[in-house]
Amino acid sequence: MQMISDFMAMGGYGGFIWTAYGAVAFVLGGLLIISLRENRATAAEVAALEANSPRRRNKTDKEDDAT
Amino acid sequence: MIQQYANPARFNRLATTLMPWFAWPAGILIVAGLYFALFNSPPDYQQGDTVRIMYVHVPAAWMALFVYTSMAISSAVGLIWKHPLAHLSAQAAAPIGACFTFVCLLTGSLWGKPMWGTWWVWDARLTSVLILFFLYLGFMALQNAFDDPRRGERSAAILAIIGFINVPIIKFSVDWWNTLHQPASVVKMSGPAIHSSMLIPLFMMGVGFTLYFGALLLLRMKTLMLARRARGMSMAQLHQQAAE
Amino acid sequence: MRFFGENLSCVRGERLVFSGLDFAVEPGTALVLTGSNGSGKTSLLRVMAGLTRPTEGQLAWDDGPISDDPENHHRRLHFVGHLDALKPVLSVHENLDIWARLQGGIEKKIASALKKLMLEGFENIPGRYLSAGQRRRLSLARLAASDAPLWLLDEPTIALDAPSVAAVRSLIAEHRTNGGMAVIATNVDLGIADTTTLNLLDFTASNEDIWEGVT
Amino acid sequence: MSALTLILHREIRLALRQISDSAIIVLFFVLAAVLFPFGVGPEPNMLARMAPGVVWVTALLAAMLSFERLFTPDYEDGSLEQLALGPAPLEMVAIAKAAAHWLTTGLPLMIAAPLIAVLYRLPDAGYGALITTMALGTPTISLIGTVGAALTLGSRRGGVLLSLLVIPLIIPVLIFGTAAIDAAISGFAVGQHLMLMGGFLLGALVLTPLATAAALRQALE
Repeated sequence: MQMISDFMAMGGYGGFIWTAYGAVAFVLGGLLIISLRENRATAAEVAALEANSPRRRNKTDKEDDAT
Repeated sequence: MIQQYANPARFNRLATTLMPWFAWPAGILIVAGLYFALFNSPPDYQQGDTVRIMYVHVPAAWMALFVYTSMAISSAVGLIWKHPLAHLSAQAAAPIGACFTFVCLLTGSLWGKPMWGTWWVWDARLTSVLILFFLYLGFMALQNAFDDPRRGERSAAILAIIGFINVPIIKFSVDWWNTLHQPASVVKMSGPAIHSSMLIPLFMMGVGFTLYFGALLLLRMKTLMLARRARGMSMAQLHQQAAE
Repeated sequence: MRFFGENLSCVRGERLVFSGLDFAVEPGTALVLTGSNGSGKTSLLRVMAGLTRPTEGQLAWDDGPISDDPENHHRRLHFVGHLDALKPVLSVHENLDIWARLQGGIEKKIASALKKLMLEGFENIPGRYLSAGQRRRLSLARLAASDAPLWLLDEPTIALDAPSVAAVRSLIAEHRTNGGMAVIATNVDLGIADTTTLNLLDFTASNEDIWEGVT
Repeated sequence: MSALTLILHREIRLALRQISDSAIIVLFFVLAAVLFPFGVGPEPNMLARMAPGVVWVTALLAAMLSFERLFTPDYEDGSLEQLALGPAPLEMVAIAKAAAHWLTTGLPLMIAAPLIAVLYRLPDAGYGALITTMALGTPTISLIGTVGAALTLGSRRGGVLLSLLVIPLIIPVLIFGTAAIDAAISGFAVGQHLMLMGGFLLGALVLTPLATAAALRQALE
């Protein structure tokens, strides 16, 4: 246990160092999560738009099979 | 005619395949970098362990400038060759760059507190990064200030180029201003002597952040393309209903 | 001097409004653009004026494409859009005088222009007192005072009463007789003799937008 | 050159018809500058110490207010379209607009600045430098602000947005403007500051019309 608490203390500056790393993880991780969620939401919106525009249904089906 | 514009679909497929090639190496490099930064590198003889903040602060500063440069270049490409994907790349990159700049400022301040005893220091580099942060916010605000996204992206592109030309001028003026008003007490943040064992984590984190940027840029561009497609489809349906 | 466009296409709001469009106007001719609202009549006129860059295709006079010397192209045309470019604080004469001198210092044509559009006697009235029809006629008076060979008119007869429409018709006729040419976007039959018509609906693309296929 | 003078003449005539627009800007400048003593206290040599900075920052903020009206009226009533289609290139229109803005806003601010400096008991040595730096700085502000006005044309909340875009670009002018006045007060050489400000002005004179014209062109598209 002693080892870990020494390590966590970081020579007394633990508070600053861990806050810094925590902030980096929070901001960059948060941006990643937001971007992923945004992507899913927009994809769903496009799918919905496609669903109720029947006249173009056959065209985009062929397109989907291709990719 | 559509051929010339076919490349959004082709680029979309390319982005889907490329993304993992950016994402996984980024993850591995960052985790390895963290290991070296926190566990496997010596504390600085002067600053002790606080120097470990450098391993996130300096790469974030690099990225802040690197992303803005990429935005200026893709904006120029977008304006000169009227290439919609170039504008999308700038629009996708802006929030990522802004986050890196914010993280740079935050970690700089967290580093400054133990070293100089204050949260904010009007040091030349920190001040320039603060102004760069406003340039990012200005870009994003202008981008979203128009109803037609096409108008927004072109205005923001011009601003990105003007901003990019001004970055060195601002850096020069702030450096000069800082030396003029140099309060005697503050140690100029020249940065600790870089010991080779410190270079490894610094390099790893730098490359890791760059790959992270690459992956996230591709993801956000895919989202923006989908959003444009949704807008196009809803406009087309509107038009069809009007025509019927 | 022939003015023509080849294989023009234009994107408006993520949508391809028209593509593969060709046109040509010679001195003395008038081209009428027809098509439902949103079919791209105004977009085509703005492309012809050089305000909007076509996403594909080229516009040119006999002596070369307009992109070589945009200012020269602008000198050869006069564009009348939906907006009247009228300053409420300035008087009718002052409004007209600025544009006439900018076009090329032809102040003497101002009096005759005002007479043609039945605006004589209005010279000193500030712009803000004019009715919609009078503002439209002032905008058209600027047209009469200009000696540009190519006229680009977007719905010129909106908010105009019968005598004014007749005045516009004679204005265009007079312009064509002295070798001028006109492109008019309108859905109303202006009753102008021997015009060639271009229906925008023949050139609307298959409504495929450029982001198609993005999943 | 005649097209430039014609457009400039038109702008001045329009501005004179609505003189209250520029008067309000100068009033805002005076009011904002007068507010500081209420905030920081009337203590003379502190106010004297703050004078260059306060005068310059408030003049800059006052100028920001006037840019939104630079293109918007012409954009809305169609004059901008006609100007763009006129014989003069858009870069010429941009320079004329910036010059008109300077004459109707920059110049009045330059005249009002020494009066504010008197309120702050700026040392006598500072007045010469204040006027020279304003003479070099306000045209640069007008030029850069014209680009901002063209960029935010037709956008929602144009005025506030314009300040967010333009102020970071004007920081170098602010730094050297105030530094020149401080140097003059403490008897140091002022030449280098003024030369740098002159450099900024010339740079802006050459580059901003290109940016403004590009912004106007895509606004009219």
